[in-house]
Amino acid sequence: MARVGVFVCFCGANIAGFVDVPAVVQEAKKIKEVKVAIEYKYMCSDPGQQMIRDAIVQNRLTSVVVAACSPRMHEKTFRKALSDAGMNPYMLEVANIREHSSWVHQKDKKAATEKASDLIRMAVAKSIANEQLHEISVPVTKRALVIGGGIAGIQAALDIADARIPVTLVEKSPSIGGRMAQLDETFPTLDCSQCILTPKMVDVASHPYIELIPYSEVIELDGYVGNYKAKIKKKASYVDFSTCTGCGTCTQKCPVKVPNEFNMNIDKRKAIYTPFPQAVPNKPVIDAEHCTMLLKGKCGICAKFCEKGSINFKMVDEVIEREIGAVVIATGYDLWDPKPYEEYGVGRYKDIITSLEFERMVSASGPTNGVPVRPSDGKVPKNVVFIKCIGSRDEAKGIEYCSKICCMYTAKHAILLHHKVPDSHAYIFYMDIRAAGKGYEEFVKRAQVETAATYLRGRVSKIYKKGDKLMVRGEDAQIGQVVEVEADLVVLATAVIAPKDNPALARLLGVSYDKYGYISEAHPKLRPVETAKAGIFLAGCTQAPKDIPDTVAQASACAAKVCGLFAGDTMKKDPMISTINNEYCSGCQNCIKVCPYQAIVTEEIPLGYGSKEMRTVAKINEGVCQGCGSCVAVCRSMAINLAGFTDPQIINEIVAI
Amino acid sequence: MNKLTYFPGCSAHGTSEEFDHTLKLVMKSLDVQMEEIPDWNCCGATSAHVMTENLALALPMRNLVLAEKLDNKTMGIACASCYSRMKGTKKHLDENPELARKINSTVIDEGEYKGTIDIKSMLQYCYETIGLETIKSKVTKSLSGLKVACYYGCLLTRPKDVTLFDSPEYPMSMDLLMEALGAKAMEFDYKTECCGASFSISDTEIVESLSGKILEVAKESGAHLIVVACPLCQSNLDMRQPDIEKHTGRKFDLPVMYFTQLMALAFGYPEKELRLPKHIVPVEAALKHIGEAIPEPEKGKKTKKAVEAESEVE
Amino acid sequence: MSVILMETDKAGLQKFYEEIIGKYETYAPVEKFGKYDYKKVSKLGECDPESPIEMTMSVKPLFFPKTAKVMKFKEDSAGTTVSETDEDPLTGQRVILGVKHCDARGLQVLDQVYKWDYIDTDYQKRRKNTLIISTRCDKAGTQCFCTSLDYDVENSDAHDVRIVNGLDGKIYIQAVTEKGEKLIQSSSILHPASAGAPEELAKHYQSFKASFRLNMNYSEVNAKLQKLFDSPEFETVSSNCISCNTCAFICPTCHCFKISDEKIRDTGVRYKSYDSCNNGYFTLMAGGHNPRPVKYRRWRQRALHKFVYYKERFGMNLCVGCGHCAISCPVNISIFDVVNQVVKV
Amino acid sequence: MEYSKQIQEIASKLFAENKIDYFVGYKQNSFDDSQVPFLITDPAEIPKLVFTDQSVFNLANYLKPDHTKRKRVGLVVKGCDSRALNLMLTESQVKRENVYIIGICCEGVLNDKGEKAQNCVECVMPDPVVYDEMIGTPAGKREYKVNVDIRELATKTLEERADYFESIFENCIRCNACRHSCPLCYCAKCCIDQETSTLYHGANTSSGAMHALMTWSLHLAGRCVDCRNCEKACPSHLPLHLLHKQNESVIYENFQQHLAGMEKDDRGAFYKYNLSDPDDFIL
Amino acid sequence: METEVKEAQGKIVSAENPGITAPADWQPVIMGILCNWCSYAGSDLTGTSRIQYPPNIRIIRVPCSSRVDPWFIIKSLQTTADGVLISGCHPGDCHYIAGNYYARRRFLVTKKLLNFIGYHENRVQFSWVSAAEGPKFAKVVAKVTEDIKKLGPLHRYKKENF
Repeated sequence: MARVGVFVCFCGANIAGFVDVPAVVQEAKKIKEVKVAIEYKYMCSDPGQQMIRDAIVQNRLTSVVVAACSPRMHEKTFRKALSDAGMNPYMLEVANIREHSSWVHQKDKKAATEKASDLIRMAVAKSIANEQLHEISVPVTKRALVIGGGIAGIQAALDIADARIPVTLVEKSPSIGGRMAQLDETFPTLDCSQCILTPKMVDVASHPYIELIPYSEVIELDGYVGNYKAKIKKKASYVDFSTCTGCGTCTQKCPVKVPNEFNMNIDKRKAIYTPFPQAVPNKPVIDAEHCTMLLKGKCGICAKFCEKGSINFKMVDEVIEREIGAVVIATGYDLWDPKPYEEYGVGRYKDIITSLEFERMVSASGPTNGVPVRPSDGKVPKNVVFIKCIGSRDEAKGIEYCSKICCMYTAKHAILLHHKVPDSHAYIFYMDIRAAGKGYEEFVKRAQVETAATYLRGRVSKIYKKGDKLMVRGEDAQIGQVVEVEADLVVLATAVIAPKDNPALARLLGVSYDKYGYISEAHPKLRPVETAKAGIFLAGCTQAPKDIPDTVAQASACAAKVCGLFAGDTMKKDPMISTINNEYCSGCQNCIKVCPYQAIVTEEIPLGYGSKEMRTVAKINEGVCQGCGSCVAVCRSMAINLAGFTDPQIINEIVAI
Repeated sequence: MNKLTYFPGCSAHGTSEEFDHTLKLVMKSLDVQMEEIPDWNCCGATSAHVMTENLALALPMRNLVLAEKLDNKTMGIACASCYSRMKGTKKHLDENPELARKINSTVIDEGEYKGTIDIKSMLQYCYETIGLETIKSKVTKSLSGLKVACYYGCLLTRPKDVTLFDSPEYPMSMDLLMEALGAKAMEFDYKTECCGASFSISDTEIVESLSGKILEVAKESGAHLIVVACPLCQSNLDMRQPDIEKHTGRKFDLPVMYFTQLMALAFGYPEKELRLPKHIVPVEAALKHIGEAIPEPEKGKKTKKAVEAESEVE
Repeated sequence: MSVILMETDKAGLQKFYEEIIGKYETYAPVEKFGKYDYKKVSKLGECDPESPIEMTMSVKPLFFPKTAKVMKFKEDSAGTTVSETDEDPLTGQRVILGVKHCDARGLQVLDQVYKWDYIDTDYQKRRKNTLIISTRCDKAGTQCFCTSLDYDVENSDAHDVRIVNGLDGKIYIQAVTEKGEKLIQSSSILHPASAGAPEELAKHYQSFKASFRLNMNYSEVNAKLQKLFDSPEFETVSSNCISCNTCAFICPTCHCFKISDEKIRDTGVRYKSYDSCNNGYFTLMAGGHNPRPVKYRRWRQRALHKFVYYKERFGMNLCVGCGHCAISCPVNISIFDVVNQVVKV
Repeated sequence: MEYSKQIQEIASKLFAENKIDYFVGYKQNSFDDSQVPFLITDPAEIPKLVFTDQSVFNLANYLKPDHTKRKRVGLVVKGCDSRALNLMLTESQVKRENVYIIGICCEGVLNDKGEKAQNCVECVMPDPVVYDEMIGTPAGKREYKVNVDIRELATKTLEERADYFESIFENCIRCNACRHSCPLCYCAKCCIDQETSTLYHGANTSSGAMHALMTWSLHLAGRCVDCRNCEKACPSHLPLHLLHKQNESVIYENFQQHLAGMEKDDRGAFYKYNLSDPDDFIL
Repeated sequence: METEVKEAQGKIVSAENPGITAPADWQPVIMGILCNWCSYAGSDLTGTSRIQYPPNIRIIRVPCSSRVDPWFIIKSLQTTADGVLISGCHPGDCHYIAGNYYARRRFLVTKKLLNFIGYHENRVQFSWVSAAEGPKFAKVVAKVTEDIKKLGPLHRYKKENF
């Protein structure tokens, strides 16, 4: 037999001013289940809460209705009060008579009062159907999986590991380092990328809490926050890392030459190779697509010269499993292919290159030992034209968004060009200069003043060949005229785009991604490092174009999130989630189809009491369910109910008015 | 025997008569029967659509309605400008059936617009429908030795989603067509730049600067002559060439020919059929190059194959 | 039992009906959605007392409605207070026309259970204040087998008055009870039957009896069934039953019901509505145990209840052979076939 | 349409190869030319199997566990029946390997007046959409037309419609035959009979019937295949198809012309969505 | 189909069914079912910004519009309510990713079906109200209340007033 207590709040004059509270209390007293109805000036105040606690004890209440402000305001406060009085906090119902009555019907006290007591009657009726709920605690596996070994992944892994939480770092290429390893110097400080990155790479390799799995990919992830199970495919490297010393003999001896993707195919690498000298781990792998031994079964020179005999052509891909609690996605970015810019003769003229190619050229460790040259004839260029927004901010040919970093690195390139080729001159065609950031604007100024780069505001309409020069024809919007620059080399600042396999990854992780293929954050402002799927976070350019400082910051933020998640041995979770009565479940599995969180799975139960025959029914995964109730409404057999919003509760409300 | 509904456009009966004529010859030997639309009217050209939109739609629409009456699948259009107007209009009407019905009912008495006919420029028709193989097979007099710069103009391939033909910025169809005739198509960056179009009359200076540029780059490419597929381009590049030379002080003497003229030539029609006298810049000199041997490109740039070879064992 | 025999002709019968409809609150078969149901009528045109057997639902709802209020209740600080419903089971006297003999017999059978341990006053009131005029069918329907059961159709006293269309074109009206007697004597249209009437009736009954497709030896079936509780045959006969409950709901003698409350705000009503033993969870208990989880057990219950148990307890067969169930059954299962097949094996 | 022979052959083959435990077909009624569903476990019964334009009932109903206890079943289906079966497969009520489907290319069945049934006249898919063996020659998908009764009712005034439907709900005796005869009403315990709703809708009042039938039709919205088992089962002869056809037409014109059970693994219209679904009715 | 409301001797005449009348001062009851994250928050905002609206609506909180089972609507119309307003997040804003898209489908079919069996289309209305749209919520409630006043009290299938 339900025993309900009703506590009506004046909220100063906020409620009492427009609702006849005593009358409301009298009305409440008329309800059968109501054993006590009290009014007070401020229910949320300590004495107010004390009244509630006392009333609960004295009247042996089974549920409590507080008529006051919106539940979104003080529900938690009053739940606390209930549990302090030894009552299940979820036996509370709040009648919102302030936002929904006194404040919105200030001209009609009678109506406001009636409505208030109706709202209370509804709340009472609902509370009668309330069930005792208990916070769900989900155990967590304290290991994080970081996908991608670029600066974002490295930073996240290090920060998490420093908190003594084991990390598995998965990198698909043979070495970590990512795009940043390809860079020469970094804006706005012009400190050498390698110098600041490689120490971190070494830390990763040597960190006791980090398990580095290079040359591998995540192929499967099931489970839910705190309890994921990941399958990781280690691609066959044909080199036994445990014995290999990384002496490099094999690489020297290997006769097969392949375009070197690390150097943007400007020069060649071998078929057995380490991507770059400072690679971590510094062990070679065999590129199966080009190794003649693997292709034609001839050669095998590397194996002959390897003293350790670490080379094993029989090696195959292996799949390893890891149990993890959280995932950080840090897959970085790709560059847009400028082919559609046919009017520039992209693809026809060798001396039109992309920024990253230029970056490699000016890199001290690069293919041209730090000197930019013309691919066509190897001459050092004097006049270099940089064109920004190639693909960025271009609905017609590329994508709508701004790639964020091009303004800065182009300025950097102008400066670097000046350093490497003092008598050169840089022309920069731009739409806008977007240099928001610490020291950025100054940096651009530096490019304009110190290196006297010519900034031309306007688009380039045409590039055509004149002798061995490239004629760059564009508009200088500031003087409103067509200008032509005779260039030795043209550098295109191509757009930053999401890695092409992001969508596939997103699907297998069960997170959402936007139309460009970037992984979507849970909330653009308030939850920028989380995905909609609990326990999966994102760092760096996998979310959107970012520069290094932002990327590192976000990576550390991820680490903080992960540590927070792992703070206790179990995670606490709101119990207002779906529950299944499998006696009624007919196993049509439509709930599974509509669940946005894949929170519903199937299980086999006996057909009848003690029967050997089994039947399939749905089963809620408490860890994942967020309590939206979609499944409840589509469950025709009413086998599913949403704790806190069950059918009886809502129907009671409906008929109580 | 292919059948083709033919829309010549006003210039074909005037300034570009040689285009029209050679086109007919070529089509005959390619075994295509051209049916000219009876009682066709002006496409509206550049003037209509700066006046009122509906008029700019109504004029081509009437032609389309007439064209649909001669039941051929395709309509071929000689003039690039007419082509652009017609195809643009068709797209617009197909996207706005309501508007189509309105215009149709109010101003067009020739019948109902169905939107069934497929519109192609003559270049497109030769390249896509007839095909280079067929054309090669008809060549009796190869144009080898002749270096040409193929100039498409701004309308044949643009806007991309209207024309749906070739690349909007660096098309190759005409180049390939010329190669098929034996001529050598030079690398020519200005093949789709604007020639100044109808400023030809109103503001010749613009034409001179724009067309001048085109001629300059064409000369740069080493071509003997420029090949075009648009009457207006032809007249701008050809007719204005003397003035341009006067102002820039550079000598180009680059004849400007229609691709159909060269096709006719290659198909073995006598030169007099080409109506050469209509050209301002004399053509004969250029045509003399036919038969010359072309020296191989000096330092032979590596072909794709060579690059692959490198990645193999040395 | 008094027997007064009157006669008239077609036109006379119509007049007789009109007279009754004019005098009393009258119910008669009325067509709706192509199917007959006993409804209140104000003139003869609305109804068809001669309605064909195949289409009729039984007369049961007029005495045991498909749903009825049992009580009202109010809940407030004083607790729960229960009160009588305001609806009157029946206003004054009423007459029902065109009842079939089997339906009338059905009521007789129902009476037993309603005056057994608990007396259902509403039902009794409805019975007492109703006068039943039944029409003897001229020929049997495809599913009828009333003549082969434990009651004498010809001399049944389940109705007050019965009407027989004599083969000689005359229409005989026979009062079976005092109520009936009063009614037909008060009528001006009818005149006493001629001497030959009884023979006419007998003849008519003979032709009627001869028209039956289904006949069985009741006493034998009843005797055998008593020992056949465990017969596997029940499984086969019920194999294509879809447990749809139709048979029970339209049966003139099925009388199972369920109780349900409907409450708004603080007041509510308790209802009593039809239920059926074919229903899968009819016997589902609170603990989750269900003695009749599969349909053959439910069918066994139905068959034995109709043909054995009720007879044992009340001396009347619960099935009156009207065949409604077989007609309405979506898969045409006839209880006649069921019992006969079971006893055959 | 007379396929009795073929069906008998297939049935005996299946029993011979021990592919099935049950065979579900039709048998002739003893007293008239109508037919009834016929469940066989014993091959000796096979000669009784028939199939003509009198084979009306949707046999997919017998795949509910209560009838065939999840055993291996051989089943005869017409176009509409196969769509229902398709949905049962999608909603994993039947294991595909447990049912051997004999699909009939249906030429339409007769109603009790002996003319072609309305749903057959309007049928969109007379051929089986899922089958192991097909009998007859496929006629192909037909154009969807809004049901005549719906079109007619739409012309009535709101009040006329209201009165009409009230009379329907009044004449409902809530025997639930509609539900039990529907192959897609396979729930372990129907929501209508659960406490949550009986507490308010147990009685056989017109409002109770309205609640029951409305809920029922909404649960079948985007799933009903218009086999009209419910209508045939209804002892009050209520035009139950109206509710379903109404939903069907709304769903068809608003949700990418969705028709229930047409494709394999095609879920009911309420279990998927499209970003471009109509929004105009929302304030 | 819809006849305008007549003010016959101080009585409201139902536009839905002229047979039904009510006293001029009759006030409808409107059942409002709001999703917690957008519309309920929006209605709170209406309160905090003191925007006034008619007092006829009684609000029920559910986590998401996809939680709303059509038979809540039928139930309300059969028992206490003269009209129903259901409100959720704008398409794309659903706190639970896609709940409101499923809800939208159910709502359309339910609305049409109710109208088909004789309920006026204004009896049941839906709206998207975001947490920021306090003023919109007030407008919506005012509109719905106005519509339902026109229709007069709901009589069909009502559980009798005991």
